Amino acid sequence: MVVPVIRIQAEDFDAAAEIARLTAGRADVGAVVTFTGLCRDEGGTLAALELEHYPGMAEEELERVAAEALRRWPLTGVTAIHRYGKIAPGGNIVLVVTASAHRTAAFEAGEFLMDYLKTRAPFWKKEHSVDGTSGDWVEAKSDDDKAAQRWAEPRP
Amino acid sequence: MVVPVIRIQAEDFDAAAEIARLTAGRADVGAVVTFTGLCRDEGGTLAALELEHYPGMAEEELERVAAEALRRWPLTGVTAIHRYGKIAPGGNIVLVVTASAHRTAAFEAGEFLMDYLKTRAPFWKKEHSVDGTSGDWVEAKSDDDKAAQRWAEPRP
Amino acid sequence: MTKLVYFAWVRERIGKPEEEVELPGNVRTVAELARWLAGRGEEYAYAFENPDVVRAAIDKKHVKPDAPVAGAREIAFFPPMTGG
Amino acid sequence: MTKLVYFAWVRERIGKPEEEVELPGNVRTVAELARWLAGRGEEYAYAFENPDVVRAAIDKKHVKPDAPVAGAREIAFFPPMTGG
Repeated sequence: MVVPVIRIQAEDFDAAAEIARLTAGRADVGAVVTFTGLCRDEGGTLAALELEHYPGMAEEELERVAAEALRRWPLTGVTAIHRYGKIAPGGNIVLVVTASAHRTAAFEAGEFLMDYLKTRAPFWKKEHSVDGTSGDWVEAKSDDDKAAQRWAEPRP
Repeated sequence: MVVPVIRIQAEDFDAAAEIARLTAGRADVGAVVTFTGLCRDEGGTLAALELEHYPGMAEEELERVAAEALRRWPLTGVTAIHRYGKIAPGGNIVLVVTASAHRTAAFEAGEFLMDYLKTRAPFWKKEHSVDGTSGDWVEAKSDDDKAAQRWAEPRP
Repeated sequence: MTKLVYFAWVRERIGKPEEEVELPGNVRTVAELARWLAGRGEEYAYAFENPDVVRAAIDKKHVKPDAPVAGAREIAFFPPMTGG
Repeated sequence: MTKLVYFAWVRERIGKPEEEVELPGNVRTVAELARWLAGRGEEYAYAFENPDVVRAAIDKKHVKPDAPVAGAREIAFFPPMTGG
């Protein structure tokens, strides 16, 4: 049975350590996909993103998303780590790692996790500008909803 | 201009170092996808894979595949590293890293690179069995051809 | 008493992260709760000025506007999520 | 003289990784070259027993069976690739 690794944390994460966690001491993993989401500076205007989250629900929602990925793809491991608090441009925000015997499952599950996480995990981003003003809350993108919707039908 | 990082090497690679190479000191990268292909033990029967390659052409072909990915997606960086020689179960074989402002480009380009690399990069795997026999050459999968064919039409 | 929690600009507009309320008997669904809250003052009216945009969760699970609030321990209101 | 290079089981069957050959004038394409090689001995016949399976590259670029060999410096024959 695969137990997802789910963490909500202020600290940074290390993609290599998380890959190692899913592969060390075993030889049935043929493919590992990582997705790292980083804070962009939006052409130099952004000083930091502030990530607010719903404690408790954030973990639960990532658990649900990971469980759904395990139900849909033959994964040997799945990891989802999301940071909260103030994150400067260039800093890490989110890490998803999927491991499987085969590459298609690892890729598809990684995309699924990110699409679902974007529209379901209770996190909100506030922009702090370089001019010192505390800017607006980032608006949800309809593209993200569309991306999530393509997984609405169960896949083989 | 993005210069792809292409390496054909016997030594192992470090995914975290390659992620850092595409992200360090810049704040325009929003998404990094890595794919790591590993040697499986095939249920305990495999002692090692031996990777043969066509020196010179292997680099050139990875350069061509990376250039094609850069043409199709707005990437800020692309890396392809393929090992050769004897690789034990659990060991790394191939690493692809794609970086972009947006996650869809990073994911799609990563899948594209792996699909193309599988069917175009001149590498061949020979199986060495645990019973000491030097086994067969791995046969190409028609699934891999199909996976590569889905990129035949230019994508936006 | 039911615990209400608010996040992001819903929290900022209402001016507090959480509160305990006694739900009136005629508030049966999440949508009715949002409407009732909107009538409690201008900060609430502001938070729910576009009720279709505000999302809700009951006991840390996403729910639709027609979800019943009966038995809920904690009801959350927040904007569409922008994590990841 | 043209350099021929072989990989994987094509190399193993022919028994050498490379050789220099003088191409006859009637060998114009990669497919004709494969057919000509297959007639050079049983190790070559074995390597090219199923010519549709063997892939080719000229000067380190993939080519189709109908690619002309004129001007080629290095022609490679190998099985379908299994890297990645």
